[in-house]
Amino acid sequence: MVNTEVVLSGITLTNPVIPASGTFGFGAEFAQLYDINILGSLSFKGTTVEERFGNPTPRIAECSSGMINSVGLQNPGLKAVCEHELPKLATLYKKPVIANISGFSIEEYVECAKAMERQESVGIIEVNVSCPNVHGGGMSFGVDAKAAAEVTRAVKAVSKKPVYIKLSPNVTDIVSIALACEDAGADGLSLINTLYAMRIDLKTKKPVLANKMGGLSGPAVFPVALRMVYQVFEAVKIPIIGMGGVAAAEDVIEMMLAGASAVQIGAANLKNPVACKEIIEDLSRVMEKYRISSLSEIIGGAH
Amino acid sequence: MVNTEVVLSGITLTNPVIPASGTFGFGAEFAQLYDINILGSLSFKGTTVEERFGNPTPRIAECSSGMINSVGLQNPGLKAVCEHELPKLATLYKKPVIANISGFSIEEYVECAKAMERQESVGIIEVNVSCPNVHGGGMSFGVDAKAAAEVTRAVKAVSKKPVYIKLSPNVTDIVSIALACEDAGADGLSLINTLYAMRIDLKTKKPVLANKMGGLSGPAVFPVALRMVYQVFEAVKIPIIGMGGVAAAEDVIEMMLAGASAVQIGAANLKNPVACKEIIEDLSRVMEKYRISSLSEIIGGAH
Amino acid sequence: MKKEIFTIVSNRKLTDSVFKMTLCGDTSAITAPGQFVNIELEGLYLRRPISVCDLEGERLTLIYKAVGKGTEQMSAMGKGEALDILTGLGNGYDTANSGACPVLIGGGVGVPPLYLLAKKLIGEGKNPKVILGFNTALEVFYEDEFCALGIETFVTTVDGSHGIKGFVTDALKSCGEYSYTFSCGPEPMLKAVYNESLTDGQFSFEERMGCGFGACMGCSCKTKYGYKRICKDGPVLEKGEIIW
Amino acid sequence: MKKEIFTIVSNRKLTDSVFKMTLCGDTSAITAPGQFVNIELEGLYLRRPISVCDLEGERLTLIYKAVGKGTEQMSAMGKGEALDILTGLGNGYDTANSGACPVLIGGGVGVPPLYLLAKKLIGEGKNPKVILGFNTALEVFYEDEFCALGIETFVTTVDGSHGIKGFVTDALKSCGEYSYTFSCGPEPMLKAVYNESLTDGQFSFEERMGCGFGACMGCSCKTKYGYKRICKDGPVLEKGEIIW
Ligand SMILES: Cc1cc2nc3c(=O)[nH]c(=O)nc-3n(C[C@H](O)[C@H](O)[C@H](O)COP(=O)(O)OP(=O)(O)OC[C@H]3O[C@@H](n4cnc5c(N)ncnc54)[C@H](O)[C@@H]3O)c2cc1C
Ligand SMILES: Cc1cc2nc3c(=O)[nH]c(=O)nc-3n(C[C@H](O)[C@H](O)[C@H](O)COP(=O)(O)OP(=O)(O)OC[C@H]3O[C@@H](n4cnc5c(N)ncnc54)[C@H](O)[C@@H]3O)c2cc1C
Ligand SMILES: Cc1cc2nc3c(=O)[nH]c(=O)nc-3n(C[C@H](O)[C@H](O)[C@H](O)COP(=O)(O)O)c2cc1C
Ligand SMILES: Cc1cc2nc3c(=O)[nH]c(=O)nc-3n(C[C@H](O)[C@H](O)[C@H](O)COP(=O)(O)O)c2cc1C
Ligand code: FES
Ligand code: FES
Repeated sequence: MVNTEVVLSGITLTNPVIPASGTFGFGAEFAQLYDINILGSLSFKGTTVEERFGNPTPRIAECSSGMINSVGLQNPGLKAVCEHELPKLATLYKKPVIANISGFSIEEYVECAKAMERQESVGIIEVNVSCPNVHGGGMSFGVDAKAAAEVTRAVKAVSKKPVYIKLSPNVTDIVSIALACEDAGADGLSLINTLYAMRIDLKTKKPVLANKMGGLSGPAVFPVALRMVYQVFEAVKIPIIGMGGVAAAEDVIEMMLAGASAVQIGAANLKNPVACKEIIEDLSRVMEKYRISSLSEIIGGAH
Repeated sequence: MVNTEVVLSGITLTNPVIPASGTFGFGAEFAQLYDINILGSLSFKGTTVEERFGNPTPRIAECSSGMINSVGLQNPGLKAVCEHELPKLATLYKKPVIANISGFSIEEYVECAKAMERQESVGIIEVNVSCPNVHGGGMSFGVDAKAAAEVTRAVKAVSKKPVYIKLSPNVTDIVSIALACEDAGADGLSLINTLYAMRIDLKTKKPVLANKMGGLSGPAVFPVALRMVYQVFEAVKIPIIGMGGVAAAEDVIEMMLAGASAVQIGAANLKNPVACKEIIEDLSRVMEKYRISSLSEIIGGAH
Repeated sequence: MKKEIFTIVSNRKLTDSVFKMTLCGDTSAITAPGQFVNIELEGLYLRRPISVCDLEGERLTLIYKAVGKGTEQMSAMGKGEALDILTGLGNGYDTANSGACPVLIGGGVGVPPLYLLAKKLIGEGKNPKVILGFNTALEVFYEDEFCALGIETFVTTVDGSHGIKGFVTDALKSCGEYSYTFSCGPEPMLKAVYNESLTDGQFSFEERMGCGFGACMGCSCKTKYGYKRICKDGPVLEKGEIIW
Repeated sequence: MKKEIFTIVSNRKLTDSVFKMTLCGDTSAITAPGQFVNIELEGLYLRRPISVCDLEGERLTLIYKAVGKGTEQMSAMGKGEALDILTGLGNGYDTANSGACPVLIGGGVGVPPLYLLAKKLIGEGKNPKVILGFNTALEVFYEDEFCALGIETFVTTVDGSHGIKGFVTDALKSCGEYSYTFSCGPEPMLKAVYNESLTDGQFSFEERMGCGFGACMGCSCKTKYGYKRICKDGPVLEKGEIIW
């Protein structure tokens, strides 16, 4: 018998497999196909203070081994999430969830964090710092160590729950940003968000996405994500949730060897709605194949 | 009849297809399979002042839709390239070639540029700024606008031939680096070099590459490369050679619509040694399909 | 929604670029005409959404136009090959308010879902008629199949090479009375039907999809009653909620 | 080098994880034993290098061990399927200086290229013998085939379950006189043969490859006479140039 348990900031997960924010909605669609209580945890759709439609459509483009999305954080807003979505989710999923929050100013992050702090079902607050900073010239919070640290400090000030900062990969030096977040009090880090990318439609000769550019995810980004997890693991002491292109149990193990304490699955859920289930079911076979008896023991094992 | 001609800094290419540096050696292996004179041009293996073995092996890792290399600029050194490789290449290929040069200090870049300046067969000098700057703390020249501009200025000072700076994609803001190079006198830009990435071997539980990390290329990086070409095209006035994951005639056209005046083909040559030939032969069919009569007219057409 | 493996029973050309594929598998999740399936194809990252054209027991019929990598790959497949398909996606058409003589309006590859819809309406004792719009005679398909259902079938071609010359809306004006419209086709056609039809109706939309089952918000659109996902809350929208 | 499409004639198990595939196609670029081919496989970015085991006209035989994605995919392929293959890669063994009675030493899936080499040496009127090393009896393959060539064949297993108990170097000590060694196998085996053999010889190496035909410098190694590419200047190196 292999042991798939891992611990994130004191919260024990039966396995490290967590659907990534924005690719699992609030779980309902997947609960139709399998009992989602098998999941280690679940990171729900990125929530902002106000309801958002997001970017104009088309907002999906296909790539080799991946896809680009420019959804732009469509969500029903903080109030509706807390009043409607989380109670519904609580009927489907009984374990602590990960609250993915976003904002365009420090105040918005703080407001979301405060509300999530009050939600019993929320185990971890995951702060997506990939949004443009409207008070800081439109550059994403996540590409600037100072801005990322500022968000971290502000959210930590209002949260007793563990706060994980979700980092953008579109940076020269991910380690410096990770360190800035750790110094500012982050309890953990999630990485990576999507890689900034685009496609052009040969028929129309214009960008496929109405928004022109969007975020690439899927197996294409896995080697970049793995590298960043590996680099950040060497620099920080706080736990890392690794993600980016994970699509099989083997990938989960590779991510953990690089330094991830748990792993999120994003685009794979869209391509195959039972991806997380299949990965979880396959984990013990793959662990045995590679003679791993306990997953938590391999974290960072490649260093 | 479609027109596939494009012009780079006054040099007319019969078509925009150019094998990328490091994936075509000095042409000999490919000349066994087809007449390489069909190529628009040819960027030869990155040359440094001293002979280099490069990094320890293994230095290749496979990924979904791509590969990582950590070759580390193996080359016979400037003298041998000029005395042996280029004369041999001149017997196989009659058009102007692109001299890809690298260095670990400004002086090394300058020495390479001076030597290439004297080579009759060299049409363009392509300056790879992805090497670590040994006098500047080991950070790559290419991730710092100031360092990239400094290299550009120094190389321009000794070159009458057009100088193209080859940019690294591992940066927060490719546009600022492109602009710094343009301001410093670059005649053109080549982008992208490889994305920093890694893989771990589940059997050994250690990095696949002896060097741990390396550069990802192949179709996986195409949407990132396309985005960068698109962004840089909006900012600069000098021509762009686009590359990163191009593997088919359709991709050449997509790159040109994004803003590339010509296109380099890298990893595709390794997977399929007749890739460039097939792409060139397919170009006119694809142009007709998408009603393009002249390639040079579509450059930046998606903007 | 179900995720099932289907086996190709047949796959043949209807026109130069339109193909009809019959598959065998578990169709139990398909509950309404106008729903669609989402097909996984070798080497392509995203699934391809195709409307259910017909359904009989385990037999599923799809009609698709080869327009790109995915549909071209489908067109090259043969009997016995297997496909991984998500079935029972989308809301489909609701026939409750159709009245006695609804008109079904399809343009190009918007025609297929109307076939199962017509069968359902006939089964409900209604008297539907159908307008099929194409560019030219060579592109026409499924005219005979609709006729064989015993319903009045109008075909329009833009160049007049077959049937009525003009657009589906030209036929709509001359097809006699109708109680309701059900339409599917390119957006300009839907908009024309929306503007020129005299009754209430339902319209089926297309959008680029990430998942096809409501998880990614890739396919959202704004309606008068809030944001809807084309893949889950659609693809069929009521006339009264559409914002163009 | 040539890039050719080959058709699988047969593909069958030799041991639990070792398979023998026979293909038909243009083999004209293959000029020496010890050369290899590089095989494109569906969905995998890099080709897979496999040594030429045997060659007769258009017939090419490969023996491979299923150790990962690519070789597992190969093991599931059947008669009639096509493969895109680069042939005639690498230098191969040079038999010019082998003397009258060379010994061929193979370990595991290092055994296959020795088969064509043995045939060539026999054809040259030489009297080769062969040592095949495996871990255990269940892993042994091609013993009969080498015997059928009429040459002295020693098999070693680490656990002694078949043939001589021990390593190939144990057999080398007891196999009688030899004029030269040709070896292929895992690096520790090559090193042991290098250290314990009494004659000159040639050694075939493996390395992770980008291209397999000399273009990328992915597979370089240092030798006493400069840098060499395993794929092009190798995979066979002379004893005198090897640096461990
Ligand atoms: C609900 C729904 C039902 C459909 N029913 C049918 C049908 O019954 N018959 C039929 O022929 N076609 C139908 N389509 C359109 C069909 O999905 C596209 O033609 C197909 O996805 C094109 O794929 P491709 O790989 O051939 O083209 P490519 O252009 O190579 O595809 C590239 C990407 O764009 C997407 N895409 C391209 N065109 C469309 C489109 N029109 N709608 C949505 N996504 C698109 C593809 O899915 C893919 O992700 C339907 C679309 C939707 C949304
Ligand atoms: C010149 C040469 C000749 C060979 N001849 C044979 C032979 O006759 N029979 C045989 O069974 N094997 C042979 N091999 C080894 C064979 O190439 C590998 O077992 C095979 O590439 C593994 O691929 P995979 O997808 O199954 O494994 P994976 O581990 O999934 O492969 C991942 C990547 O690593 C590479 N790789 C893995 N193992 C090796 C290896 N040992 N050498 C080089 N690259 C590797 C793969 O090519 C691929 O790029 C030879 C290798 C070389 C270099
Ligand atoms: C359609 C889509 C929507 C996403 N929405 C969010 C989001 O709301 N918040 C967030 O932090 N990340 C979001 N992401 C990023 C994913 O959570 C994940 O970081 C990324 O996709 C990389 O993982 P993958 O390659 O497994 O998809 C989204 C990704 C996709 C594909
Ligand atoms: C094996 C290998 C070696 C390379 N060597 C060089 C080099 O010497 N100089 C350089 O500027 N780029 C080098 N590159 C980068 C390519 O020229 C190209 O920028 C990159 O691979 C992206 O293109 P692709 O996706 O088509 O491969 C190398 C790439 C590969 C795969
Ligand atoms: S395509 Fe994912 S929600 Fe509609
Ligand atoms: S593998 Fe490319 S040079 Fe050897």
